[in-house]
Amino acid sequence: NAPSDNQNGSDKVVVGFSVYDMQYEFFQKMEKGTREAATAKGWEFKLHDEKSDENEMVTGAQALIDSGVDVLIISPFKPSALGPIIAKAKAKGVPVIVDDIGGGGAPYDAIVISDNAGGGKLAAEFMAKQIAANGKTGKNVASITCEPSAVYAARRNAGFKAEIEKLGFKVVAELSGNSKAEEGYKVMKDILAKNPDVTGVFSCNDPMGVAAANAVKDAGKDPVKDIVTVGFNADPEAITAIKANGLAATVAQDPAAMGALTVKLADQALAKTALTFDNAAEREVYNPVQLISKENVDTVK
Amino acid sequence: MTAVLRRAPLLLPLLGTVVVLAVATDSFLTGANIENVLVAAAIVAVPGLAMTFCLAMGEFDLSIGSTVSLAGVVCCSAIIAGQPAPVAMGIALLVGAAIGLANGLVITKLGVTPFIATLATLVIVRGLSLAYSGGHDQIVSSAALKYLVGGRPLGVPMPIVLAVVATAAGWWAMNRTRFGRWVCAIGSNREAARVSGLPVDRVRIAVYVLVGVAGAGWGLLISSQLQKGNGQLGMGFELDAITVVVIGGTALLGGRASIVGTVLGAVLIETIRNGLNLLNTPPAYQRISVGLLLIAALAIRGIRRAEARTLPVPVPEAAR
Amino acid sequence: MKSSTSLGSLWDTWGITAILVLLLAVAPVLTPDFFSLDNAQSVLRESAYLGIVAAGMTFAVASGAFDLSVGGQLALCSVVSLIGFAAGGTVLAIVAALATGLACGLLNASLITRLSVPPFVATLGTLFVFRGLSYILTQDGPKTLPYDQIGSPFVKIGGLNVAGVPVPFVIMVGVFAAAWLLLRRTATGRRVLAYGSSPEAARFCGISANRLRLFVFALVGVSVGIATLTYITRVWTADGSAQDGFELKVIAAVVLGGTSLKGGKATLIGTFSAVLLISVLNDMLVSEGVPSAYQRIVLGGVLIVALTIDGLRTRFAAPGSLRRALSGGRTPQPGPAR
Amino acid sequence: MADSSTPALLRVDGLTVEFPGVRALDGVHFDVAAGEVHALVGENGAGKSTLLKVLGGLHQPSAGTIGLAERPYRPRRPADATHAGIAVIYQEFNLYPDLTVAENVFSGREPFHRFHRGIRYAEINRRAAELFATLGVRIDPTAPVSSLTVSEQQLVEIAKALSVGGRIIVMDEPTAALSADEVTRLLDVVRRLRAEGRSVVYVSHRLDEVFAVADRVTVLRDGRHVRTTALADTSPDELVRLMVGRDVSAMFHRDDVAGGDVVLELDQVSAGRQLRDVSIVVRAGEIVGIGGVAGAGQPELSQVIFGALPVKSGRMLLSGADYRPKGPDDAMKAGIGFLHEDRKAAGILPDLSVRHNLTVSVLDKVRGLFGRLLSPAGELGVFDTFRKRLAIRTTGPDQLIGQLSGGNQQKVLFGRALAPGGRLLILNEPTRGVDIGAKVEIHHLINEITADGAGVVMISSDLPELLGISDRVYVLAAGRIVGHLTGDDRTEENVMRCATTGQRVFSATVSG
Ligand SMILES: Nc1ncnc2c1ncn2[C@@H]1O[C@H](COP(=O)(O)OP(=O)(O)OP(=O)(O)O)[C@@H](O)[C@H]1O
Ligand SMILES: Nc1ncnc2c1ncn2[C@@H]1O[C@H](COP(=O)(O)OP(=O)(O)OP(=O)(O)O)[C@@H](O)[C@H]1O
Ligand SMILES: [Mg+2]
Ligand SMILES: [Mg+2]
Repeated sequence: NAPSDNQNGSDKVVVGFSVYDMQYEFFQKMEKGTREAATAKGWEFKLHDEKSDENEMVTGAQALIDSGVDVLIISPFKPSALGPIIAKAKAKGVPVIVDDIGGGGAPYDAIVISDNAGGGKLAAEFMAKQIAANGKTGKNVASITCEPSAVYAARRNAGFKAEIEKLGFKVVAELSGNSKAEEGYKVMKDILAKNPDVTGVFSCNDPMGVAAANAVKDAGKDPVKDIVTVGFNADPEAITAIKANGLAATVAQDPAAMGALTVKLADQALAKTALTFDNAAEREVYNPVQLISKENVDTVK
Repeated sequence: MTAVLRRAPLLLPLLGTVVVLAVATDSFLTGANIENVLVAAAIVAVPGLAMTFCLAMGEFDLSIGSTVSLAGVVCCSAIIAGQPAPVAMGIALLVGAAIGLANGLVITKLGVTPFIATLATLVIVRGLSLAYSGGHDQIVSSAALKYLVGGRPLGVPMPIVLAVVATAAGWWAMNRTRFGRWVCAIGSNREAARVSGLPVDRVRIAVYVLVGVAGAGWGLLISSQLQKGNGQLGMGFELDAITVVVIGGTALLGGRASIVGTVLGAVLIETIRNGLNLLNTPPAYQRISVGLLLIAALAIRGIRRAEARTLPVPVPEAAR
Repeated sequence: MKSSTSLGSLWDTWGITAILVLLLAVAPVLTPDFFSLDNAQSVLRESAYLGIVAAGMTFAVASGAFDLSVGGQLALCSVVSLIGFAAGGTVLAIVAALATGLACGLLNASLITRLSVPPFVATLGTLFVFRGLSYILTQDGPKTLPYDQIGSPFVKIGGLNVAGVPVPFVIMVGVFAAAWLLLRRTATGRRVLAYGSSPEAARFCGISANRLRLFVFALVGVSVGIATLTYITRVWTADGSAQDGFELKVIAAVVLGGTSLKGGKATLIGTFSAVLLISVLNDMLVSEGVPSAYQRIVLGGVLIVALTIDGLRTRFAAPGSLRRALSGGRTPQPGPAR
Repeated sequence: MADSSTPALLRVDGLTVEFPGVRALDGVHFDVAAGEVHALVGENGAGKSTLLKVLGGLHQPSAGTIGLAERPYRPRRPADATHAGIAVIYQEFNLYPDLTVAENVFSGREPFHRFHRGIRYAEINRRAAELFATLGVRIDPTAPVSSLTVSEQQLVEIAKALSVGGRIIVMDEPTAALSADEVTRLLDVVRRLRAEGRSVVYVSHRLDEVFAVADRVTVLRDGRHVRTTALADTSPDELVRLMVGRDVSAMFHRDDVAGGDVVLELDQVSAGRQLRDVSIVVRAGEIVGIGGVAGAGQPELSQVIFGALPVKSGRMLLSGADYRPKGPDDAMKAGIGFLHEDRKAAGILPDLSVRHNLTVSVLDKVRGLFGRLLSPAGELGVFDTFRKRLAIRTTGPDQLIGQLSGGNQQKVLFGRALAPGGRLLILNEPTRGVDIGAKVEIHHLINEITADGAGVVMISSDLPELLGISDRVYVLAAGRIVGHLTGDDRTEENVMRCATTGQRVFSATVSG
């Protein structure tokens, strides 16, 4: 159902994908899922790496549009910088599908988003259960945030906090590890120095989560049995750690599936069929999140 | 006391910070926390000491953060490939030395400004690290590697042992050996060093190798903590290393160096960082506080120095 | 010019430009659509903010210092400018950006002159402070140019072309022209070079270090203010993390252009070409689809090659030095010891 | 003593050195016998320093040969010269300001402990102290070089060369920054070196020194060899003629001027480390000399007037009005010109051209377009004036100042101080390192500006010069004015008496 009057004049549909940063495994998987779905449709696939830079994001995405793509999929480093990209796309009649991170309030056609706050909530529920199972009665927990500019990732910590407090716990420390493993480790050490009695810690991403679990281990405690440590993303290192009892749990998004989903939406947008949204006001399509712990870790590939 | 303060002007801001934190928090002065601060300080002090030589020479090495990453990746992937951990660590240190050697050769033999040469190496080595690891974490579980940060010979945490040894060696090398004097001589007046027949190029290369090895050592310490290596580790570390040196009082344009200052600079920075965390400071305010404290620490020194200014001020070679 | 305008000093000013021209000559071969209108415009547009700040930074480096806080300044100027836009439209946005830049520069200058904090530490400190302030101002999320304002003149600054030339690039060219006049044809510019060459000697020439540094750091601040206008109207958004690592990029462009980090020698033509060189190279790598890990390796390698040519030139400038260089010895630079 | 039958220890033949735009040496020949002191003289820019730099391995000649003890000698780097037993004291200092005196003296040759590799500090400090003792000066071997005066720095350079203990010691204007006493002792050292059988190559613009110590002299002009002769066979006048190519007379000529209104008055001024309660007066049209042994506070005095050193107590008046400069910029605005005694560290702007070095003091006088922009033509005008007047030897206005010979750099700096043409000129060592012809021209210029009504404060370690052109002389000792000499009281004896004994001598004719 590819339209024949596409931008570059040839018959083949060209899809441009602007990715957040190929340094990260999460986005490598997302890219793979997107590319495979696109090639399966017989489309031509063009990639741009934003390299965690808003200038690079705007320039590169606009260049993709200039080069004549028929549809743009973008996983934006700075969602709030989507404006100029979408303005250009609109001028050229190119639909834009946003993949994850956020939409920044711009008039994109659709956004596939994993439920960050919902993931935080899952983490809180798991943590409370596990703390009880550990036989601990302490009600103090900690939360490690990403860098302050990652506003969408911050929803994970917010969702976690809301739920865990509902369950009767207190977040005694909420500190930023700037999304970096090294800093996550240090921050966890500081948390342990101040609040040796915490019974759980939630981290906004897995590099910091696994690092925090290492800090817990280095303090002579167990990141599953003593201080329930939960990450986010289901990065391979988190899966490995969970298998080895080095991390209690993580929250999985499925970046490859999200990529495939964006291609499906792109196809529909090109065909001008109406899209179905989970949240029509924000044109959001949810991709479910899933909690991964020792119990179900073997089901993860 | 005043003599001590003159020689180590950072003691005053450091003591001030400690007193404030001791009053403002109830956990700062606990044994666990002090150890925590000192271990963190020890870990930046080690590369800071090497960087002190580089700055004393009037040059920078910006590539150290990428070396941290590549050393970790190399060490961990060697362990994964079945090498014994000590061998893997040795390989990583060699890689660090090779990066330093490359920097030194490009700078001395090709005449590229150190700033650009090491900036280029920063970019290249980061690229190598990402390419070599394929963007994946190199996860290990190695007791021998863990010993680097977790070991406690005589009950003292290993990083502190390493830092103490490095400080003593660094102090001796800087202040008592020909090498250290030549480094300062080059930083003080490069042209004079050449005219006096000092082996300027060899000394410069040696310093870059030293920084490369120290950067790799830093990478091993980080990988020891995290039990992994990957292409993202160590980003921005170059500024951390240079900052502790500059705060410690080593002149940015070379000639003078303070080994003890570097160590105190590391302790001050880590104390501030730890204190802000203990006070649960939100990240935005953390940044502002770190910035202001940096300025304050140096402002106290700067004003003192301006007061001390008397003739004869003009020194040969516009030593700045 | 006179006989003393040797090949060497020509290279000092034009060397990096020559490399740029060379790169432009091979660009269409490697990247067929390089000179397409869209692509050329995009290259010129995206480099403007870097170039404008680099023009200001050239003065700082020429005076023997540098300003590490420009990234923080850019973030803060952008955030304040967007707040200004929300409150009062285009005019207020422009005024806010320029005023914030000036204020940042003056703050740096007074830390350096009044508190005698070395520029490196002062501007490293304010880098944290400016970013921190930007974060505080954006605690509810990044500031954004609202999509429905797409027709506003402010938003147009970043997107518009005059006669096919993007407005940001026009501004950049204007800034460089003004900067060149300032550096080469005014007393103030001469003082900057004199001070960078030897602060002690400059003092005895009646150059006041305090006034000079005030001027230089204020100038950097203003250049960031101007750059903000071209930056923010292109990316439409800002918070405390905007342009992380910007300071190194700017300083790299200045040094690559041929301005000496030790001060005293500066070339704005070099800075200008270096900025374009970096963005052309970047564009070529990106459009060739080189994976980013390898992009880094290539970019770093080119930096070294560009500077190697320069390094070798100075090595071989002195009489008899070619022989010596080949035999591994060091070459005296003509002129006095520095 | 060398005689023609002893084979030359060092023999230079057909030596040519080229720089872009200049041939600094053109087929020069030159030889030195063992145990000979061989002087090398010539105008500024004649090529003396270039020759010595070739010997030291700093410059490579484009043609010519050098033989050392009958074997070819081709130094490619400084270490080659040291190994060959040639120690060079260069005209421009090569010191590390941040290192100690002893570390500087033994740099690169530090004795160190075999086992722990530590430098033997006790030994180098002791040996440095011994070297200074033979030079008859007291310099703390553990002091940082940045704390030394220019003359002390020169002595460190000399000690450095002596510590090498080579068979040939090459000295490029070693006395330019020394006081009369220090010169005398250095000449003794040179004689002792000769007595030990070592050779000395001695460059100086002071012919009295040359006649005092040298056995033979070689004259260079425009990079060419003019004559080599035993000093016994020549006279100062002949040497000058050979160097300059014409007769130079009327040295230290001073027109009689009657002092006008008071331009500058210092009233009980204290400043810096040692300047205490200094009161002096300078009138329009007058040259006021400041004498004293090195380190008596002359730089402090000149700098406090120029606003480079804050006044601690007392006050200054300029043309009768209160004068409180916050810095040299205020002083310059008030019409004061200044020449620093340290050419290299506080004089030249090394990255700037000759033209820009000259005009930096008159930037607001070389305006063209709109009265804001600098006028290149105006700058060239200033350059041309001074190049002609002072015979500055340069390839052009755009040559970097560092590429000029030492004496020519000094001329540029003198021009810079003179150019603004204000009411007061402070000159520290104005003729340091300049040749005889230029020295006379500089004296003429000083005469002229006083004739135009400006006052001049002149500091010179060259006592005959100081007395020869000053109308009045104040003598400083340990930061205090201990003498004021006018008229016939201006004698070397009087100056030395109050400078060294602190005995106060004030000429009767003085008032104010
Ligand atoms: N003596 C000086 N030393 C250092 N900087 C100066 C000096 N005079 C002026 N400047 C710098 O030049 C800038 C321009 O100032 P202004 O035009 O008011 O001074 P000016 O003396 O008239 O300068 P110009 O000589 O360029 O006309 C000032 O902001 C100041 O930083
Ligand atoms: N590095 C250089 N580059 C260009 N020209 C140079 C350089 N060094 C010296 N010259 C030129 O070579 C000539 C000889 O200079 P040299 O320093 O040997 O003179 P000199 O006899 O020592 O004079 P002075 O008595 O002033 O010290 C001068 O014209 C000078 O300008
Ligand atoms: Mg392109
Ligand atoms: Mg000379």
